[in-house]
Amino acid sequence: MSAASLPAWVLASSLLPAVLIFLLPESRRRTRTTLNLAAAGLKLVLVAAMSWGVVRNAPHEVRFTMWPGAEFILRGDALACLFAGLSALLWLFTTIYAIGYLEGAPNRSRFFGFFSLCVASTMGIALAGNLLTFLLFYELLTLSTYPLVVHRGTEKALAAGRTYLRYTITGGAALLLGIAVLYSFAGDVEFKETGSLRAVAESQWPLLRVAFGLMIAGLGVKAALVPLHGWLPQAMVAPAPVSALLHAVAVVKAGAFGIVRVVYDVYGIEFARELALLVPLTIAASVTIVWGSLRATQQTDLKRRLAFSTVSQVSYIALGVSLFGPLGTIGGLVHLLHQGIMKVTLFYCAGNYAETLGVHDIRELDGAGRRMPLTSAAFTIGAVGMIGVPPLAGFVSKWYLGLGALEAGHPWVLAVLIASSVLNAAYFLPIVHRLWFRNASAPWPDERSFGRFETSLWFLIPTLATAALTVGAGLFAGMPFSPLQWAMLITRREYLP
Amino acid sequence: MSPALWYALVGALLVAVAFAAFAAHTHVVRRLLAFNVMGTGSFLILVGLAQHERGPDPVPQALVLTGIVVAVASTALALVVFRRWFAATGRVALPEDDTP
Amino acid sequence: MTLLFDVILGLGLLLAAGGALWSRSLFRAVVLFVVFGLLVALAWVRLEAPDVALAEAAIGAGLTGALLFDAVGHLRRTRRDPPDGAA
Amino acid sequence: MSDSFARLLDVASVALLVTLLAGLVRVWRGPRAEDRMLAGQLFGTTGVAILLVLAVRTGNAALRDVALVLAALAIVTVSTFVGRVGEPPAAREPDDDAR
Amino acid sequence: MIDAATPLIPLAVVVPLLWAVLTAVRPQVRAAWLVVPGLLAWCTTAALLWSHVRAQGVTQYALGGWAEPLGIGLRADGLAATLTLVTAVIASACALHRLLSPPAEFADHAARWFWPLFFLLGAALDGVWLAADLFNMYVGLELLGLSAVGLVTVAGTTIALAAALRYLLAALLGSLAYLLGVALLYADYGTLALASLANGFTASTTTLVALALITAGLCLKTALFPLHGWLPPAHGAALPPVSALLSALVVKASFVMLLRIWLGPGVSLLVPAVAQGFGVLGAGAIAWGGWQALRHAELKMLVAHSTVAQLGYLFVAVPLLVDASAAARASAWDGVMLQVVAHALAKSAMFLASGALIAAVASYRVDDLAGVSRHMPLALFAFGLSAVSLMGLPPSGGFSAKWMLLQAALASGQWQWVFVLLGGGLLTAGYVFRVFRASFLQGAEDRFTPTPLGWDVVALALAASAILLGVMAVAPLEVLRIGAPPSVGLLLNGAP
Repeated sequence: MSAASLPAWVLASSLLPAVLIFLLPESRRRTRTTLNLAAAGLKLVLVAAMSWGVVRNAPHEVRFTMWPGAEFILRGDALACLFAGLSALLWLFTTIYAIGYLEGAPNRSRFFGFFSLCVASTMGIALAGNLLTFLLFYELLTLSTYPLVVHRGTEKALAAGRTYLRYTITGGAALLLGIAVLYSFAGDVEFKETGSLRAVAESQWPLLRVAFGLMIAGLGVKAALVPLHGWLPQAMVAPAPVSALLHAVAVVKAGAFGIVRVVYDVYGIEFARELALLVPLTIAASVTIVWGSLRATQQTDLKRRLAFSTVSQVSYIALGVSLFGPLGTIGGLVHLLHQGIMKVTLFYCAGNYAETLGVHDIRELDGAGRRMPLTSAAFTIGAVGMIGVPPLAGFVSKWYLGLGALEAGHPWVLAVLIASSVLNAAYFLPIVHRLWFRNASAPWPDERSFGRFETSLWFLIPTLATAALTVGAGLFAGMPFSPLQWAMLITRREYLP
Repeated sequence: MSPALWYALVGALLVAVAFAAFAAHTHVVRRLLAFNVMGTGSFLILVGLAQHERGPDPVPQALVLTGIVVAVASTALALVVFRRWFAATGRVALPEDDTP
Repeated sequence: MTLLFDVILGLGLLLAAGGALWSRSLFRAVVLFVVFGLLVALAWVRLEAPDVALAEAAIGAGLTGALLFDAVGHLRRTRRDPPDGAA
Repeated sequence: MSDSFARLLDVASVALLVTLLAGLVRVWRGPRAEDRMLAGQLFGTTGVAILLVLAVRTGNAALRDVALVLAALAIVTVSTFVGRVGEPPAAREPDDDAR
Repeated sequence: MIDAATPLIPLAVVVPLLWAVLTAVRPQVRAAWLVVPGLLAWCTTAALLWSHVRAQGVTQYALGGWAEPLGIGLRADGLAATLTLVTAVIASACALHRLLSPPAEFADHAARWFWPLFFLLGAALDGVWLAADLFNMYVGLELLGLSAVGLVTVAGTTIALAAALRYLLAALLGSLAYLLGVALLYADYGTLALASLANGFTASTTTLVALALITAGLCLKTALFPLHGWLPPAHGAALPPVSALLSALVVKASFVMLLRIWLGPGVSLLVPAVAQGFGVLGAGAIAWGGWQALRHAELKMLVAHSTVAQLGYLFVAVPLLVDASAAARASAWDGVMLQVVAHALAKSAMFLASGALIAAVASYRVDDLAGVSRHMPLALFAFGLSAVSLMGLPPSGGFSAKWMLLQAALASGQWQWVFVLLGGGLLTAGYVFRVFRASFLQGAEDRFTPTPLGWDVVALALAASAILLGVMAVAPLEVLRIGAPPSVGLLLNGAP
């Protein structure tokens, strides 16, 4: 394989397994497991190799013409590696988790097939080198997640699937229209650090604003910007690994990542500010952060509370991006990673409680810390990290976001951050309190025994690994290749042409 | 008025009458009759108008020959289908048209 | 004189066609249709198209007429006792 | 061909055509299927006559072939009639204008 | 550019015609032995013709060496060559589906006529694509209608018979209107060859009446809303491979004729009002077909109504083909061409997949598909892939086509069509996800009838090619531009 075609191989490393898994008979459990894990491992290696090329300033690129005037471009630039690395890492863990989770369940071929397809779409979104390629994978993600949302085949799951589709397909149409409008006068828009639309004549600026609004609206659906977030809490009926990877990471991050791409690599941050596009985005993100947190405090179902927390937390990324200034950018980008790692930990834990104890409601969690100390410890780390307690990952993000707000001259954003942190504490700490400081008042609803360990090893290993990463990302933020350093690298390139 | 034009005019009238019949009848055989008359009418127009403009002309005649063959093939097929339909249901009109 | 012939023939065509299309009796309609075909053959002769006249006589009037007779006959024989009165 | 002969042929053709159309009355009124059928046959015969007259009048030999076909056609229709339509209902034709 | 050494053009018609005769006279031979070589020969001819046109440009052929006007002129431009190839491929897929079907399904005596009619249909289609004059088009169209009606009756059910009769009456009326129009045109211009008419029509009364008749007739045959009433029952009641052929190709024949006439000699009369009128009808088709598909209880009727809606896209493109700048017109041409091909592939795949699903659950109802996703993942996957193209989601031929039409609409400032195109996609998503929703419901396990695996594979192959067309559209579009009407504003090999 030639080095330049690396992005294609990264994509293929989940696309081919997807096809193979679809073709595997349901009963070939071992083959499927091996294939899944091997592909996940291979992808991690490939993404690492790609990142090395970025550091050496030699990004990889694959392109061909789909039809006259429309190119298909995959490119491994710094931003792509950030998202691809996150997805590849969490895919590995979530695959392990899912193998344990679906032990003995029906339709595993279908599940893992679409699961791999989802990751392939996420990789495509990360690596897309122009808007059209981005759109292509963005829609593919919608299609491949639908079967996962409705996987259980219950009426409730199907209703959630319908809501999901209504939001995402309409959002996709808005995005398509936005991109089409942009293409109609700017031609094939490639992603380029510092943007590529500056040359557009001033007479077209109103159209540029329309296109921006449409694209952000389309991306905002997946990024769960209020009021476009309605699908996310409902989609929590999906199996735990799906909620974990897709609705904490892949889908919502695809939206957020798209916003990052549009602002930085299509419009260019400076140009976007000149067009006065950023302040509305800042406001929308701030509203979402507060609203999501408020709603989260009202939920008693654990996964729904986490879902609203996601609504709130993902908007930190949009917030960081829309604050004009390098510090805000660093905060937003690093949060893309940190939030993913922390939230996936929390979802794993929620899955562990549900699968081991049958607990779905927060009020049933009393005393779970004694029954499942490792899981509960991981949950505590994730929760505290989310609140933003130093030295965990969440603190790093919030620190830079706050600095960025001051630098950009939006001190009111600080108030949003503080309010959100207080609310974070208000909905996470009671859970932590219940876990450790209350005694179980009733027997667990549906307890299963997994032998020597508190729960299945398939569950425990990913949970602990991501919890460890949460700590590590904060503690070692100064080390080379840490998320923070990578975000700084990207920021340097976005601001210094 | 040349004979050719006269026959074209007759053809036009035939088409009009037949189209009215096609729309008015629901009986499949009657509609086929109407279709055939309509076809003949258009053939007359085709040849009549052309020869009115340019005198005897083999091209439209060749076209009409083809048209006659096509028309009889269509009629034959329609009758075959109709008879199977009639045998199966005892109806002579199509269900949607079969208003009481 | 030939003009007279053309006029009479044209009117005859319309008459026969009208009868074939609007006759209450289906059988009568088919007979009139055959007659119509025959008159059209004459019209083709007047239009200096003997080949078409030949085809019209053989196919338009002859074959189509026979097919229609066949179908109508079939209908009549079956109509003697219509299946569950659906006809 | 002399002028008077041509004129004679023209008159003959018109006369034949008129006879032919007069037969329409019988077809229309019936009352029995056979009456209609036979009137139709008369048409065939008259048609052949007209064609032959026209053949002479225009000197176009191809019209004789048409006449030949028309004569043959009569056989086809009669045999179909006899074979397929079968014996007619006793007195009058019913109106088969059922749906 | 007359290239007498190109017998490939007539062969594309003669080969299927030959097999129509062969299968008619030798019905006792086992179908596969006779049919498969025929399909191979047909596909080879079509592929050779396609590559010939790709290399040499527009190719003409005068049958029997007679020149116009008496001879039968055939002309292979990019559109004709591509559609000939697509016809051969889709027909082969449908034939394979049929060959793989269990024989007991076709006890009906009409089944004997399946293969002759099938090949006749193919010959008629190729005849229409390759016809160089209005009358050959008529003959092709008429044969097409007759063989299509015959094929519908092969299903043997009463519903199919009624649908076939209705289809036949509509087809006869349509082709008569067309013929009448052609007669009037001949009176005005003394020729029917499109090449000789290239100077364009004049706005005489006769011509206007003729164009109106031709358009009405062809719209009836293309089932353009509101003349679509005959289509859903016919396409819904026929056997799956027949429905696939009808929806994929047969309705396109009259559309291609419309395109050739209006964009060829008729383009000077295609004033904005007329073009916008076509667009409005197309929008009506999208809305009405989509709405009907949303509420129909039977799977095949759903798919058939989807055809009505998808045909609407072709007509929505008409205003963009004339009432716009040169670049927009070129984009619209690419879009409409790609939509024709992509819809053909996707819809045939969808009908074949639906056939497999229906056979598996032994019911026509969408609601009875519960649990089928576990039992028939491949068929459902094929259905899904074709649905992606129909919805116009990327990556697919349907998406690329929609994209190009969107670009044309935006470039010419015709925002109304932008919203029609997007709204149509949403409506399509609405009805195809009904099917997925039903199939993902948990259902009883043991009620499924096994179906041949080959059915799924054939459908999957067609659907996959509809998807691939979206990302590999360069070569097909290049060929489809060869010999495009000059009014569209394309240079022979130029970029837009």
